[in-house]
Parts: sequence; C-alpha cells; structure tokens
Amino acid sequence: MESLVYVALFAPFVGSLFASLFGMSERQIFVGVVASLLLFISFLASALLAANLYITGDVIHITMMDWISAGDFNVAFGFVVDQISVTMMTVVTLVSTIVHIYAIGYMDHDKSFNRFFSYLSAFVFSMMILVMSDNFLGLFIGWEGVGVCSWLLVGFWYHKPDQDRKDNPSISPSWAANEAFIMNRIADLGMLVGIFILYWNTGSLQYDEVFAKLPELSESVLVGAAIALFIGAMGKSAQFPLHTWLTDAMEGPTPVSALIHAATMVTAGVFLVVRSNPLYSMEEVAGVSMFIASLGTFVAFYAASMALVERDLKRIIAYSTLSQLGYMFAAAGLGAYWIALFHLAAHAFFKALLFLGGGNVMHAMHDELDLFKMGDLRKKMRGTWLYMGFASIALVGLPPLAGFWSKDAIIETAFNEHTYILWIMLVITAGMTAFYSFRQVFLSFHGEDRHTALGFHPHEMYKFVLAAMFPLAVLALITGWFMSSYKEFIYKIGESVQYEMSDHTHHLAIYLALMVIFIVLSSITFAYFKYARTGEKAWKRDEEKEQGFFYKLLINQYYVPKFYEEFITKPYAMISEVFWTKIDLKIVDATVDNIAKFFYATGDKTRSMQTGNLSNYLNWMAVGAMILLGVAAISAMIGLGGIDG
Amino acid sequence: MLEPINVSLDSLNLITLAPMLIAIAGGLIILIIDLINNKLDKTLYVMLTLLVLFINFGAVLGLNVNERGFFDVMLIDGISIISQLMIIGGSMIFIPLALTSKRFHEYAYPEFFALFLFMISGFQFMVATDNLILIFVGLETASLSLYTLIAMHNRANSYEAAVKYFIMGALAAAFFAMGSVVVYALTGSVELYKVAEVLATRLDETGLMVAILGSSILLMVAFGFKLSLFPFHTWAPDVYEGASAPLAGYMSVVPKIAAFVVSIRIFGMYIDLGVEWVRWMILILAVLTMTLANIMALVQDDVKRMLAYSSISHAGFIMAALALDTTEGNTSIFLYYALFMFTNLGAFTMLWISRHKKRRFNKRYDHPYEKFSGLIKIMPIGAVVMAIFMLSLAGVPPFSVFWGKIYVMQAAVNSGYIWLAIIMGLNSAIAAYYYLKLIVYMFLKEPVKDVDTVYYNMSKPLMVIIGFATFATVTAVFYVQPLLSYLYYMISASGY
Amino acid sequence: MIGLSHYLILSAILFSIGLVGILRRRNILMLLFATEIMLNATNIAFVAISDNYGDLTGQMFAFYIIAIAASEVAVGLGLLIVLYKRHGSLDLDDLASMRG
Amino acid sequence: MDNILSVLVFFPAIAGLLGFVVNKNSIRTYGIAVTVIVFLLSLWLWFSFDMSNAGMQFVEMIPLIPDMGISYYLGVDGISLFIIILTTLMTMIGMASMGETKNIKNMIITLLFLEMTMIGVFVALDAIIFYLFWELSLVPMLYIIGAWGGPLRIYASIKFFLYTFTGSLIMLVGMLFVAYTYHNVTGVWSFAITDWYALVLPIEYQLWLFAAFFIGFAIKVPMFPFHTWIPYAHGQAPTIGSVILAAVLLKMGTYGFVRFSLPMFPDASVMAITPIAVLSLIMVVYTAMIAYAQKDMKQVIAYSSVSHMGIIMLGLFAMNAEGLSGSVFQMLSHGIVSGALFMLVGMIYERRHTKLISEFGGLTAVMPKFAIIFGVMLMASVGLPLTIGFVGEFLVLLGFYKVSPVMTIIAGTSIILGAVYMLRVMKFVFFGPLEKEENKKLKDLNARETWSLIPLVAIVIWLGVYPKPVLTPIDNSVNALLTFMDEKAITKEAKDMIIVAKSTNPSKLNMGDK
Repeated sequence: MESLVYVALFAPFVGSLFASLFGMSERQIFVGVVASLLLFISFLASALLAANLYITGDVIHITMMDWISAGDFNVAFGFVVDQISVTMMTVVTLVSTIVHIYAIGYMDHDKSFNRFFSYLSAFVFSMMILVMSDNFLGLFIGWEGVGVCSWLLVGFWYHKPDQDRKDNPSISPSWAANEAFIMNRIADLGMLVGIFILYWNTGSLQYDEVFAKLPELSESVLVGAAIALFIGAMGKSAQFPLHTWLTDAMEGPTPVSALIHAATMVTAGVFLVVRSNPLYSMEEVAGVSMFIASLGTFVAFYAASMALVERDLKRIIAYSTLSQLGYMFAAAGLGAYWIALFHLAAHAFFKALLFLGGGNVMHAMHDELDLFKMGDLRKKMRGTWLYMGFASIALVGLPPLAGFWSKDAIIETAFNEHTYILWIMLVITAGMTAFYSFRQVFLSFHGEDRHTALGFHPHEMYKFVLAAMFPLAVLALITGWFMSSYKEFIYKIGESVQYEMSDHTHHLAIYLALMVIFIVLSSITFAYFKYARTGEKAWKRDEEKEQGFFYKLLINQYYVPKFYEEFITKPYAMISEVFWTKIDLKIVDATVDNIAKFFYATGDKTRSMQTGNLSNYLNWMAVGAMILLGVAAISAMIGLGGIDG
Repeated sequence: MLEPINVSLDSLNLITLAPMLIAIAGGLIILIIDLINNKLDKTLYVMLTLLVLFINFGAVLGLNVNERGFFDVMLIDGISIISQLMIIGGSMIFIPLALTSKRFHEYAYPEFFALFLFMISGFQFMVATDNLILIFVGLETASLSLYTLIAMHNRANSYEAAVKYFIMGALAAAFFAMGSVVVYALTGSVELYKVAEVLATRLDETGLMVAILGSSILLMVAFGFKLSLFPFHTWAPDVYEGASAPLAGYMSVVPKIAAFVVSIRIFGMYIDLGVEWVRWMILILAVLTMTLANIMALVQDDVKRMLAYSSISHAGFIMAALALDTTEGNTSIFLYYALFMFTNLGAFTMLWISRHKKRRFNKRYDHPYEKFSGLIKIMPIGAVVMAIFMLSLAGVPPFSVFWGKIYVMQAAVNSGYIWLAIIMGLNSAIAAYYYLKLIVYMFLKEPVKDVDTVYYNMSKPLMVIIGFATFATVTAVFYVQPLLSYLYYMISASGY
Repeated sequence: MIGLSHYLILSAILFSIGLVGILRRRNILMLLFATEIMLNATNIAFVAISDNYGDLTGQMFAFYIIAIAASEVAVGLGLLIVLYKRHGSLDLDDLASMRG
Repeated sequence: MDNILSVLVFFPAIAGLLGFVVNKNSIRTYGIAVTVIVFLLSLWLWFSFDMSNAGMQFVEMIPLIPDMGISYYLGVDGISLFIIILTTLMTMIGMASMGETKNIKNMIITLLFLEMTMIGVFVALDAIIFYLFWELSLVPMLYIIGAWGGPLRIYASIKFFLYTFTGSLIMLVGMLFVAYTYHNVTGVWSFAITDWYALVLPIEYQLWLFAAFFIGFAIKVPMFPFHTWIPYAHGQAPTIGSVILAAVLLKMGTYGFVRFSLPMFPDASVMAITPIAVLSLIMVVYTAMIAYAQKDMKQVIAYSSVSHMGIIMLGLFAMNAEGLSGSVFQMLSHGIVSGALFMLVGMIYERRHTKLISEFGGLTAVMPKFAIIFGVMLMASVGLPLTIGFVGEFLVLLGFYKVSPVMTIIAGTSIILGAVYMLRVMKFVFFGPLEKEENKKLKDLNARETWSLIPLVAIVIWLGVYPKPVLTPIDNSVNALLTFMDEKAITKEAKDMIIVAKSTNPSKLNMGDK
C-alpha cells in the first residue's frame, strides 16, 4: 500500500518533469497524453487507496525523509492517507485527469502547449502534497506550491498587455497572477503564525501529536491558533475581504479555472478547516467557528449578488464558486465538517463540468466571454449546451443531482443549529444562484442569435473533449446518491467530524427541501421569461437600468477592487516612493553625507589659518601659548590638575 | 688654595661621546676631501656618509645601558640608545636618495653631506643627555644645519620654507631658553634628574606651581613647535612643501624622534611629579593636532602637502601616547615611529622619483593628485607600492603602521583613556579618506597627460630603498614582536 | 640696591619686547633682531640667577646661548641675503607663496 | 592535512601573485582553475569535518606577537564551515560567469586576493587576525567597485570603504578593551576569541562593548540606519562585485555577531534584543517598501538584500536554536539567491547596457531560459517552500515568535512585501508584450552563463528539499553556543531568555579547544 501512496503522489510530479523537458520546444501532443496518463495512474492509485481504506479502515501513515530539524524543531516529509485526505486525493486526481484530457483539446493551438502541461501537473503534485501531508508544514509546502502554480497558470498568457480597469476588470493575466499570489501571501502569513503558535505550545506540527495536546492548551492559545489558521484558509479560499483575486484569476486558461479556481485549490481553505476539525470543534473556539460560519454565509450571499449582473461568462462561474465556498465554510463553521467535505467533492465535479463547458463556449467564440454577444448557441453546440445545463441544474441544487444533496444538507444544518439568520440567507442565496446560473445559460444558449451579426462563427468542441467531460456529468449526477455511505466512511475518523441533525430537523427536512426547491424553480422560471424568449419578447439590453445605483454597485463588485487600489495599492506605492526619495535619500543618507561634508567644510575653513604669512604663523604660536595657559589654568582649577601627591 | 684639577680619563667615559664624535669627524673629513679635490662626484660623498653612519650605528650598539659620561652630562639610557639607532637608521635610508637619475642642486655640494652629519650629531646630543644646556646646543646644531639643508634645494619655495622655519625656530629657541631659565630659577639646576629631585621636595609650595606652570608652558611651546603640534604646526606644511621630498620625509620622522625623547624626559618628569595639567595640556594638544591636521589634509590638492598634514596628524597621535606616561605609552612612541619611518619615507620617496624640474601639472604644486591619475596603467608596480604605503598610513592591517596604531590605542585603553582610543579610531577613519583619495586617483582614474614622465627621477638606488621600505611595511607583522620586546626592555630598563 | 628681582623683571620686559617685535614686525631682519633680544633677555636672567645661587651653570648656559645666537645670526643672515637676491625684498607679506 | 585552513586562506593569494605572470589571454582560465581548486579544498574540508563535534576543528595556532597576545589562530566550526564553502562557491561561480573583459587580468588577481581575505575572516579565531582580514577585504572590493563600476563608482567605492572602516575602528577599540580586561583578569595578553569566551564581564562592560562591536558589524550587515552605502555600492559595482558583496561580504557582519557579540556578551545581547529587533523590523519593512519604489532592477535586489538581512538579524537574536540555526542557514541561502539574482541582472545588463525596469517587458518570449532561472531565484527569494529561501526564513520567524509574536508578525510581512516587489520586477521585465525593438533581438543565456547558474539552481532546490546535511552541523554548533551563553549569562533575565534545545547533548559540546 505504501508504494501506492508514492505512486499517487509522484505520478503527477513525473508528469510535470516530463512535460518540462519539452517546455521550450514545439507543441507535442504526446506530452499532454503522457501527463494525462500519469495523472490517471495517480487517480487509480488514489482510488485503490480509497477502496482499501473503505474496506479495511486502516489509515496509512508513512514518513519519507527528514526535512527541517533545528533545535527541538523537527519536521519530516510525512504522509497520511485517512478518510479526509483520501477524499481529496480522489477528487483532485479525478478532476485533474479529466481537465488534462480536456486541455489537450483546448490548448490545441497554443504554442506553449508543453509548458502548460508541465505547470498543470506540477499543480496537481502540490495539491497532493497539500492534502496528503501529515503535518502543518507539509501542508504549507503544498499550500505555497499550489499558489505558485496558480500564479504561473493565471499568468500563462503573460504576453498580454495591461488594460484599463474599465475595459478589463482583471487588467491583464500577469496582473491578475500577481494579485492572486500577493493576496494569498497575506493569508499565508496568518497561516504561518498559526503554525508558530501550535509549535511553541505543542512542540510539534504533526496533526496527531498537535491534536492530542489540544485539550491541554489555554483558551487564548486555541483561539489564536484557530484565527490564524483560518486567516490562511480565507486567502486560499478567497473569502471576504481577500476574495478579489479569484474573479481576476479567470484571466488564466479555462482548464486552469476549472481545475484550480473551482474544483481543487480554492477548496484548500475548506480542507484546512476540516483537517483541523479537532481544533475548531473545541468549545473554547466556538466563537471562531461561529465567525467562520457567518463569514461563509455572508460570502455566499455577497458573491451571488455580484453574479446577478455580471456579463462575463467565466466571472459568473467564478462568483458562483465563491458563493459555494461560502456554503462550505458555513457548514464547516457550524460543525458539519463531513457535509462541507461532501459538498466540496460534489461541487468539484459539477463546477469543473460547468467551467469546461464555459471553456468550450470560449473556444468557440474565440475567447469572447461577453454573454450579451452570444445567444442561441445551443443550435451549434448541442453537447456543450447539455453539459452546461446539466451542471447548472446540479449547481442550483435540484434533485436528484449532486448539488441538491450536499447543499440541502448545509441549509438544513443552518436550520438545525438554530442560526436562522444564516439559514434565511442561505436559502435566499440558493434562489439567487438559480437565477444567475440560468440567466447565464439562457443568455448564451437561448434567446436571439446576437453573435452572428458580430462575425462569430462558433463550432462545437472536439469529440474526445466532449467525451472526456462525460465522467464529470455522471459524477455530477450520482455523487449525491452515495451521501449516506460516505457518511459512514468518514465517521470512522472520530467523533469530531460526526454530525447528525436533531430529530426535530429531521422531521422538517422534507418541507425545508421542498421550500428551497420551490424558490429555485421560481427563480429559474423568472430567468427563463426574462432571457430565454425569442422574437418580440426577446431580451433587450436596458442601458438605462445599467446606470442604476445597485446595478453599478454590483457590477463594480461593491467597489472593493477600487477601494483596494485607492487605499492600499496607490498609497503603498506613494509611501514607498516617499520612503525612498524623501527619507532614505534626503534624511538617512544625507545625514551620513553631511557628516562627511561637515568635516570637509571644516577642513576648508581651518586651512585658512594657513595663510602662508609668517607673521600670522608667529601670532599663532603666541595664541598657542595662551591656549596652553588657559588649559593648564582651567584643568588646575577644576581639580583635574593640582598635585595628586 | 686651589686644588689642582684632576680629571681621570676613565671617569669621563668618553665612549659615550663616540657616536657624535664619529659623525662630526665624518663631516669634517668630507669637508677636507673637498678642499683637496673639488671635482669629486656626489656618489663618493653619499657612500662616505653611509660608511660614517654605519660606524656610528656600530658605536651606538656598543654602548652599555644606563651609563653616564663626560662629567655626567651624557646620559646613555635605553631611550637614548634606541632613539639614536632610529635616527641613524632613518638617516641611512635617507642618504642614498641623493642618487637620483637627475641632477639636483644640493647634492652637488659636499657641504650638504657634512651638514647632514653635523645635524645627526646634533640630534644625538639631544637624545643622549638630560642636561638642558646640551639639549639646547644639540637642538640648535641640528636645527641650524637643517635650515641650511632645506635652503640648499635652491628653489624659491625652499628659501621661503627655510626662512619660515628659521624664524619660527628662533622664536622656539627663545622660548626654550626662557623655559630653562624658569627651571633653573626654581631649582638651581639644569640637569633634569636633579631638577626632579628638587621639585619633588618642594611640591607643596603654592608659588612653585606658578613657576612650574610658566616653565612647562614655555617648554611646551618650544617642543610643540618642534613636534609640529597644533597650533605650532603652521610651519610644517610649508616647509615640507618647500623642502625636497626626501628631506620632507626625513623631517617628519627623525627630528621628531629626537624631540620626542626630550619631551619624554621633560614632560614625563612633570607628569611623574603629579602635575596633572601637563598631562591635560598634552592630551588636548594631541587631540586638536590629530583632528585638525586630519581635516586640513582632507582638502589638500597636493600629495606632498597632504602627506605633510598627515605627518602632523601622526605626530599628534603619538603625542597622546606621551601623555599616558606609562612604559607602554613610551614604548608605543618608538614602536610607532620605527614602523612609521619605513612607510613614510617610502611614500615621500615615491614622490621623489616622480619629481620634475618643472611643474607640468599645476602651476602651484609639484605633486598634485592629477599627476598620479591612472598610475596603475603607467607603472603598475609603482602604483601598488604607493597604495601599500597609503594603506599602511591609513592603518589598514597587516601593514606596518597598523601595528603601531593598535599598540598606541591599546596603551590608551590600558591607561583608562578609552575616549582617547575612540578619538584615535575616528581620526584614522577621517584620515583614511585622503589616503584613499590618492589610491582612487592612481587606480580608478584615467591618466591625464605626459604619461611617460612620471617616473622621471627613477634610479637603481631609489628602487632599492623603495623595495626595502615596501618589504618592511608589508612584513611588519613578523618583526613587530622582536622589535617590541627590544624596545620595551630598553625603555623599562631606563625607568620610563 | 638692585636685587635679583630687578634683573628678572628687566629680563621679562626685554623678553616681552622681543616677543612683541616678533609678533608685530614685518621686516624679516627685524624679526631676527627681535629673537636676539629675547635670547639676550634669557642671558640676563641666567646670569642673575646664577649669581644668586652662586652656581656657575647659569653663566655657562648664557655663554652657550651667546654662541648659538651668533651662529643663528650667521645662518639667518646668509639665508636673508639669498632671499633678498631672489625676491628683492625682506617684507614678510611678500613671502607667502605657499599657503593652504 | 591539519593545516588545510592555512592552505585555504593563502592558496588564492599566492595564486593571485603568480597570476601576474600569466598571459592576459589565458588569465580567465587560470582564475577559474584556481577558484575551482579552492572550492574543492573547501569541499574536502567539509568531508573531513567531524559533524558530531560542535567545537572548533582544524585549529592552527602560531604566536605572532606574544607580547600583545596576537597569534595566528584559525579554526572552523559548523557555523563558519558553510560560510566558507559559500565563499569559495560564489567566488568560483562569479568568476566563471563573469562577462567583464576590460582589464581582465587585474580583475582576476583582485578577486583572488579578495577570496583570501574573505576566507580569512571566517576562519580567524584571533580577534586581530579577524580584524586584519576584515579590513583587508575592503581594499580589493574598493578596487572592484571603483575600477569597473558605473558612473558614480568612485563615490560609491569611497563611501563603502570609509563607512565600514569607521565602524570597524570603533570595533577595534572594543577589541582592545576586551583584551585589556582579559589581561586584568588573567594577567595574560590574548586576542584569541576562544580565550575571550571564558571571560565573564560585568553588565556595564558588556553593554558598552556590545555597542562598540555592534557599530562595526551593523554597518557591514548593513542595518538601518547604516545601510545607505549599499544601494550605491550595488548600484555602481560590476556584477561580480555585487555578487561577492551580497553573497559574502554582508555575511561578515552577521557572522561577527555570532562569533563575537553573542557568546562574549550574552547578557547585553539579551538586553539588546528589543532595540535590535526594532531596527531589524525597520530594515525588513522599510527597505522592502523602498525596493518597491526602485526603477532600477539592481537596486530592487540591493534593497531586498537589506530587507533579508533584517530577517537574519532577527534570527540571531531569537536566543533559541530554531532562530539562530535558521539565521545561519538564511545567510547561506541569501548568499546564493541574491548572488544569483545579481548575476542574472548582470547578464541582462551586458546585453542591453541598462538596468531600468521600464526599458524591458515581455522578455520571457525571447529569453525563456533566463526567465525560468530568474523565476526560480525569485521564488527562492520570496521564501517558497522547497527552495533554500524558505528553510531559513521559516526557522527565523519561528524562533523569533518565542521572543515576540507581534514583532514576528511585522517581520513576517517580509513574505508579503518581498513578493510585492519581486513580482513587480517579474511582471514588468518578463511579462507583458515585447514592445521595444532592442529587446526583440536579445539572445538567451549562452552556455557559459547557463552552466554557471545551474549549480546555483540545483543548490537552491537541493537545500530546500533536504537541508539536513547543512543544517545539522550548524545546529550542533548553535546548540553549543546557546548552552554556553546560558551558562555564562549572569542575569536571570538572560538565562530565562536563552533557550537551550532540550535535545542538546551536553557531552558533545565544547567551545573552543583551549
């Protein structure tokens, strides 16, 4: 079994290295194929491990080699395959494999094809380290590793120039990449602090050792660690206020968005909270957990609201990702860790499917993403239309698709915990989700044909690509059916992940579900009437409405990016400039130079005593005698002199 | 009834006089040879002088420590021996510098060499006695010869320099004489050991303090002048500039050694007696001298003038050691000068080999910095050697002056004068700038013009001297230990 | 009765005169004379003190000073003659080509 | 070979002297050959180094001036061992990658002398010998900056020299005072550092002496506010000068703290934690911000150097093995990474004769290899895990967290600010459209350049993934140091602050051999 762990972990790494060998040469299809195959191997290994774990229940824990040891600090490269990590491993490798295959088709025309696969496989490798590590520092390796790969992949089309924020809210791929990296770094600092707190209080960073010592720790330490680690999670999972990078990250190629910014990396924050569930379920940190749930709910709502008016296909999906991450945090914060993890998995499948469908549209439309320029695409792209529609149904949570089971469980949890405000907001958000998802589907695939007039001639994606997406569709359909067996599977970890609804909630569950379904269906209907009709009643762009306050507020993302630019980026640049030109050069350096200049100037002054005139010289001698007299007299008077006997 | 004068030759201990007599005799021989044949070449006289100096050196080495002679006027103690050795050693390095490839006026006269030997005997008298009369006689003999030697360089500047030096020297001599009067009036003696004895018994008298004040100030003016301490240093830059480069280098070392010996004898006596203000006077003069000379050196445009100020600053540095009045302090004076001698003479010799008959680079100066621009391209070895001298002067280890410097600073620290050590350190840092300036010109700038004429005055003997100075500068670390233990032994043997 | 103190005061006055001369005079020859006056002032003091103590050392010193003063004049005048030949003047203010 | 240290020190110098004879056309090969030999010697030193011994090894002692207590006294421990290897490595690689053609002979000879002085500083166990090499190292550097530098080179070189010189003279006074105190206590003159370790000084002395040594070292590090010489020095120096300066010369300052200040003045060191930490934090944040404002690529790296040195300083005063070992490790990492970055900037400068960020853009398209190596070094510079930059930075922050969480968080902003300024460079130089005509014709790295960088890339990753071979000896010596400090400290505060690792095995520890 141990070798399977290594296979699962290192197969993507080998793929990455293999692809990087050809990084600078021409496009080679086999590079993509080999990388995909290796990922598939990794998936198989993960699946075998999962099956083994399901059957035997033996958690595999291995230590590969020492990493850092100094003083009492000792961290090794250790990996653990338990229910949590194996869930993530399977999901990650599965989605990755499909995205890899998809990318072979999608990146067909890109001259940096090989480089792309190198990055993408490297990402998977980092992600595997992240989920498999048995200690916080190993997790941090993966954490940073996925950050770098995200940076590389978002900025993949580095050659694109910067644009004005009005023309492109993400400015440019390289800008978006940097934004993502830097924002994540801010959160990473929080994570590091969490690691420091845990190390100095427990003397270790290995999960089991740390968690075993948690009960001995004081409240402040626990709260501090919980907050610090959650700050780390906020960055990676793009929670408010560190959320702006996620939508900007849509500048990357679509497979990247599907894999990294929907299915896997952004869920790392959720994974961290789930992984640290013994910490977050401590009574002392209940406040923090509540905050996590509230923030998650808020983000779910907040992101959904922005998606309502967005015109950019990918950004809508990004907002929906953000919103769904909010759901996951809400569940995790409320203690339903396994539900969060289950939603994470289900979401990974349907969201990847949605994104890949979006990629097909984009590919067909020559990178045009404006919904207002599409319409009636279903005739030309039937397969894509089916996939995207299907994925949207999963997303909005209609039974029997995956989204229904997991999301409904979260809403139920909010009800069960008597946090009714959260519950109401989550329900409303579900309605909003339904509206914007189908607004997007209808605007692009239904209604009047707006694209032909603009000179677009869309065509369907390659067959093998569509075929590759099929497993995702299947998973989006069936995942939910295995909820109870998953529950049974993950409950073996221990008490802290177990979560059951109260009997009261259990009785009401069916009505609650029906209510949500009703809201969702009415939203879809509304969207249909507004956007999907043709002819007379076809949707027309209403420029006037776009000037409204709320519309502008939403389309400008509540002016948060603007705020960051005006109050953080620009002042930072300004202060830096002041530090450099005003303080460093004018004060610190000038002081040093002035000391030197002072001596030089004194020299110039003093040298004037050297007039060359003998008479002055002789006078100086007399002056000198006077000085000596003065010195002697003074030192005698102040007692330095006299006779010491 | 008058007793017949009966002086036994043994009690005279004439051997103590031998070194000076050798020098004087040598000078006379040179004059006589010239009378017989006045067409002889300077090389003869140079070698003759050198031989005389060798014999002289040997005679000094043969002296026993702590002897008196010639009616107890001569005092051969440790410091008189080591200072005589250093004086002769410095002179031996100096005299071959006459053998330049170009002809210079002064070396055409045999009188130059005779006067030179007389001057040495003067210095030797100064250091080998504790009698104020003999000190005065030695001092004046040496000074008068030196004035003449400067003037013999035969340029407008040399006369100006000689006259300035002469007049100020005469004034200093008057101050010395007056100081001696006060001492004599106080104690009825001009022999320092007796003076010390008398003063020690009468220290509690108030009136005495005033007189001590007078005598110490008068003598301090005289020696402040000789040692070029601020504000009596004003002659030094002009005289160094006017004199020929080797002579300027010589003046920055040998006369100062002699003057330091006398200063140790006189002011050391005062400090030993517990007259603290003398210590403070010296300290303040020393600090002022090293600092002001340093910052004046910063702004110089001429290398020779810069070296003149630097020599003043070094003298101030050493003067501070004198104020410590410990064996270590006194040892450090000699150690410093022994190490400084090679480097400084070497540096001035480097100027000497680049000396032109006419001023090519600047109307006012012989050795402006521009002259050395890009020297690394013209004569790489010369540039490296000069840079070594400059670094040594700046106190960069492992070159010779550094070892002197840390010994002085260690002596200051050991006596509790940490502030003094810090001032010394900071001064070294300031000084580094102007030494560096020359290095910058030599290594980092492009040559300006007349590139072929920089080593105009080069000759084999000069190369030997420079090579020797370089060797001594670079390998200092290996001979500091024997030198130091010898000096320390000699000085502690003579009770300082 | 002329006592020791009178001699000493005379000596001090002479010394001061010499010093003032040195400080104020502009002609180099005059400076030379002024230093001679100062040396002679010390001579007077030496001889007077010597007489007071009944000790010959002071007088010896005085003789040496006289001798040295004489040689000083010899050297000094020699220098001044050359200088005068070159410059045509013995004014101090003309003798300032080196400065700074 | 017991005298391997002397061989290491003097071999480059002798080779430098002999180099005068070598013909100008062959001198480059000669230089590379010599530095390779020195590097191999240093590797040999590593292999024959006894990893389990935390004390001084390969000790050589010849009295030079016994009356003053000065002796030729050399030795290495785990801390200095790797800095020596870093020195020989960076000299070798710097020499191999050097594109300079003007006056190449002088350059090579100067570099060889410089190598002698640098190794000398790190092996010296006698304060005066240490000082000797310390000062002597200024001279070749002065020449390198001044002769091959940019337009302001003379100003920059003099500033560099005088600033360091001034500081070290104050330090010299401190050394003399320690020797004097040692003499008072024992009656023997000695400048041997290991002798000085045994000296227990009263608090007041410790504070003053700490201050004196601090000035000498802080200027070299350079710590805020003594750092202003470094932008000029780096800005004007030729590539090789910057490489050596950043990689090795700055380490002399931090090494000095480890070798002198900490073991000799444990109480004063503990008292100085807060002031030094504040200065370090200013270094970290303030210079990182200044780096962001720079228009010249090289200046960005120069200021980033200062910022990283702030982290190193912080680690030195963490007073626990995690921070201190991390700090020493970070010295190595900073040496390699900033050295490589300076080399990279130098390579682009050779092609375009400008270092202004605004002159570039989109270089990845024409220089992919260059961009990749730059990217790797950039990531190491911002402390990405599994690169060499992470290990040290993490350990330092971890260690200092024990001292002050708040300060650690402020220092931790270095991982954010570092990313900010480095990514800005990356974006404007390598990303974006390739617009300028001159840039379109740029050639990618040639074989010489690539092969001189690849070893560095390999080390960056090797020590990022498996730092143990280096970290263990460092940690042994650091533990010995901390144990020693803890025993020597006289105040309770100091004893409380200094944390000796529980895993320290006392039987292995000995400070010095005398």
